[in-house]
Amino acid sequence: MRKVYLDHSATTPVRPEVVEVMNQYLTNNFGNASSVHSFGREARKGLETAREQIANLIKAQPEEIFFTSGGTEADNMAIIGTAFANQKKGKHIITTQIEHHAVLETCHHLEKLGFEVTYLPVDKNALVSVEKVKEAIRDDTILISMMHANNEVGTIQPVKEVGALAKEKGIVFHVDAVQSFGKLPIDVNEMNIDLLSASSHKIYGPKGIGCLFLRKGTKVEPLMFGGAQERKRRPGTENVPAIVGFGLAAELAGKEMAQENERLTKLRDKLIQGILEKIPHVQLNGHPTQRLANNVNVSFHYVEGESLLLMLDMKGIAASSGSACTSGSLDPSHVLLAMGISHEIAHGSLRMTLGKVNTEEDIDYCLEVLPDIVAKLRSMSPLYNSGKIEN
Amino acid sequence: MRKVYLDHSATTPVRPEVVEVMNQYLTNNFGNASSVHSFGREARKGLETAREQIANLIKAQPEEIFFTSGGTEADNMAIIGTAFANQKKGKHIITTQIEHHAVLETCHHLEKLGFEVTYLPVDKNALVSVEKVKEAIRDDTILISMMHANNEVGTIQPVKEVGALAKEKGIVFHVDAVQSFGKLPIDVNEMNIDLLSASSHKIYGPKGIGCLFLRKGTKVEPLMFGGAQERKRRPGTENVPAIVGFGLAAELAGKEMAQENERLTKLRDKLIQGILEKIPHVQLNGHPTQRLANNVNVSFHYVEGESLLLMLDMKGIAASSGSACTSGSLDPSHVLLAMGISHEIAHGSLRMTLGKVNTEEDIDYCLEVLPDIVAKLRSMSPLYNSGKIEN
Amino acid sequence: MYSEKVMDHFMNPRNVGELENANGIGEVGNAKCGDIMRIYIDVEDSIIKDIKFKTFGCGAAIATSSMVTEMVKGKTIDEALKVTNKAVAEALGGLPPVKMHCSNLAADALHKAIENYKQNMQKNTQN
Amino acid sequence: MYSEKVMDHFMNPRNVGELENANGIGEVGNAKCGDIMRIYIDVEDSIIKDIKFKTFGCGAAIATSSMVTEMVKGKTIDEALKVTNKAVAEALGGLPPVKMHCSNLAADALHKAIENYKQNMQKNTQN
Ligand SMILES: Cc1ncc(COP(=O)(O)O)c(C=O)c1O
Ligand SMILES: Cc1ncc(COP(=O)(O)O)c(C=O)c1O
Repeated sequence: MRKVYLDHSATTPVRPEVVEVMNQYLTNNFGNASSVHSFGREARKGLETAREQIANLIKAQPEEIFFTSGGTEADNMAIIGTAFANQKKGKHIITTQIEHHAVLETCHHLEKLGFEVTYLPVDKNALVSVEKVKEAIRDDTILISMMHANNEVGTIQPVKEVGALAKEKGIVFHVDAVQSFGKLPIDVNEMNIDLLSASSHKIYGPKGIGCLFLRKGTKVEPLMFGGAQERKRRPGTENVPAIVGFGLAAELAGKEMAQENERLTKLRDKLIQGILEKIPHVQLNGHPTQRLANNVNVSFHYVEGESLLLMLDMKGIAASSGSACTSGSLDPSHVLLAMGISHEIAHGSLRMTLGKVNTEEDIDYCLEVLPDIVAKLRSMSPLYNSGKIEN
Repeated sequence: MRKVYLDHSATTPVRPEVVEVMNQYLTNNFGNASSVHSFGREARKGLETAREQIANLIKAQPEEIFFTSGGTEADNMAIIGTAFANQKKGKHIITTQIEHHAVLETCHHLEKLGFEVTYLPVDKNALVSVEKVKEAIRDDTILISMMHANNEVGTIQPVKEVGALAKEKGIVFHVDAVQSFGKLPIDVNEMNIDLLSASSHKIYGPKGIGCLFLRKGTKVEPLMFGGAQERKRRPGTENVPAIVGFGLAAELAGKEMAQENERLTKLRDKLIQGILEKIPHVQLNGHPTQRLANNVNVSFHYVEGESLLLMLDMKGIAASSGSACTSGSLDPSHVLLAMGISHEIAHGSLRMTLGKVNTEEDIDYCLEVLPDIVAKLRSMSPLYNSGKIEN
Repeated sequence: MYSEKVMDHFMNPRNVGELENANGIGEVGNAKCGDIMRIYIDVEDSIIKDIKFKTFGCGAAIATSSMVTEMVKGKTIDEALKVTNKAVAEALGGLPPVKMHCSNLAADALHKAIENYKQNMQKNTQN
Repeated sequence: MYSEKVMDHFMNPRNVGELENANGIGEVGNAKCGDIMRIYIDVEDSIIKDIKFKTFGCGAAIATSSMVTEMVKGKTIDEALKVTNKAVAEALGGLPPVKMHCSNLAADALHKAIENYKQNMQKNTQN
């Protein structure tokens, strides 16, 4: 059976070049990067090269890159670290309603500890308004945390404008760039970003590694305690094979970005157009143009997302959904709800995120399979004829 | 040139079986373990198998194993998590002076937050006394954190006796088993361990992955916030390739433990005997018998550890030292100092930790090279003739 | 995630559809929560002669709906009332823990349909 | 970690040893900190005719000791006094940052030796 992986925003396969270099560091250059001997020095060299590769991609200095175990840890370190480092200045944080749980849950945690958090609303396309950010700023605001591109609907936020605002007001600006790093051009200086989270496994690098860009002079308390690694900011034996893989993945992503985005945009638009043409009662979620080149998010009315995923899976297509049923909770995606989409329609959402291996044939196959599946599920749905949730 | 790696307590190469299975999960079974589709389910299967493999090694239940980014994170999660979950019951923690920095620095951090920590002394062999633990227990003691085997001198602690004591007093018992996991038999029930930290890269598994055993019913606050992974205790996309590698490494370590320990003990004792016979003014650090099968730690009087390491390195031998100069600090190893060893002699310490690939020939080579190196450094040393630090 | 039996009932659901001449209809859940199950029964001499369902929901919701219809077709309504959500899940070889509470409601829908049938009968008798 | 030049001076240190007829000896550091450098000089007509060192310490400590002896051998003591720790590190092609403060003391030892030489001269003159 044809296998079509359309879940690249969840995770990606590791590209062959990266596997190769990782294997070298798993076996030959396996030393502890903090060791004095040749095994350690080899590892250290790989580590520092990776730091440069990653810094280059976002126009930062290598010393401003700190490796973490992934995007989640980077988000936690940025937000908790800034909160504790600045709590004497103020206890107010601004973020948005459509952040990843790694940001939202961290903010909820801080609320329990006495911090105050403003969760900004978004418009129907999931866009945050710069004006609303401005209005939310108070004298005791110490941090603005905002994602660059949304992981569910792909909407790209006005990060540069918010960065300018944050700089003007002297507020630390954190950007969760997990979905945009290696996919959109980022210049931390031009965008006035103080802290930026990235994760390797979204760009064909290994899982379990990410980084926090930490602008020189930005004060952040550490999240963990131990050895003096990462200039005392992040303890633990350095995960050199993964770091080296992340570095190469970042460099290659940067090189291929423009061309790959062009290619993916075409595929994406073909898939969106095809779905809108072939299937009735369907809507596109997220911004029509200001979106990641690889993101398609649609809602099929009258059907539920998980059953859609399962049927697609039986046809070899891997995708994801903002349906509550995929997570075992009762509420569907907080992102779709924040966009003003009803529970009913949010349940029927399908996210297809394209990647390197996808071809036009994949899209054709998907467009061939999807209408039947939607029709089958609708024929089982008690909602379909009743028109209850038509909008 | 012959290469002899004698720094297995710092880190190990990943064994071929593990590299192989990791590669499979980096490329083919690369899915996000939380995804509904077949790629996700394959990843989930690998993840849960690894959980079982690890649980088996320490006689725990799979649901009691939580994956972390390494030993450091596991230690932090155990200690900070227990402290915050129990602070209403009390704020006193007992640990020892010879713990790894991942424990010590975490305790120092808690002291800043109002917790009280007793750092128990050790005897000249680095042994903690059960009697002293008993005396240190107070009504408000909430946690005893103690390592199983010391990473520098290899001394094995009376964990079972302390476990019985902790259980009797109703105090949470955390064991940093990073150096003993897969090397010494562990039974978390028999030893009354509530929390146990382990790290994969010490047992021929990949770096960047570890776990915390968390006995059912033990209350621990999370260290990070985000997705619902690891039953809401540890967020972030699961590092499946590393976890699968860790699982296999743990299983194989368990299978080979008895035989490998026997083999290593012979090599270890040959190396120790050889050094004591061939080189004057040298002492063994750590317990003569109650020590890890792979640990040799000696001090050569009148010479400094880092230069020893560098000269060994030029001969292809990789080792480590408790000298301050290897870390860039001014004080040598806190472990050696806690054992009552003078600064001068601590500076001249050399740790050689054996592993799978080491052979008798490696030991012979080492015994051939070491005396000349020590002699050369002593000939440069202003201390050697003066006899200043003779003891 | 799902057992083979669940997947079979999900991919090849038994008794999907509506019953024109149903004398009992039961519905549980709502679209907001992501699950609606509607069960139609045609009862004759206290025996469920025919049964159909329509379900909006996840794999577990569809599979349990399908399974419950198979379990009670041809049975008396008293027997059908003894079928619990738990029994349906067991007949499917188990369900993932997260699904046990939110999507395992097919027996409830069946029971509602039987209740509805009984009410209809009462009304008929009263008229 | 260390540059090639540092490693060269570490593995093949120049001027190791003691000077029987030294007329200046300087020592810095102590064994507790892990670094002791002792420098012996033989000064004639204000010129460092011979110089030797003995060092207990890390790679940087040994390499800087060796380097400083090479830098000042044959130079006048005034020239030698102008040699700084920083200059020694630079002559070695740099040192790792953590080593700059704790193990880069060879010029200090040299200066102490020169001071000692001057004191000895004074004493000699006084007697
Ligand atoms: C926007 C965003 N932030 C944070 C994360 C967390 O990253 P990781 O899974 O590497 O911890 C993700 C992905 O899961 C994400 O999409
Ligand atoms: C005893 C002990 N605890 C904790 C650690 C930290 O483990 P990791 O490097 O995996 O974070 C180590 C090793 O570095 C160790 O030896």
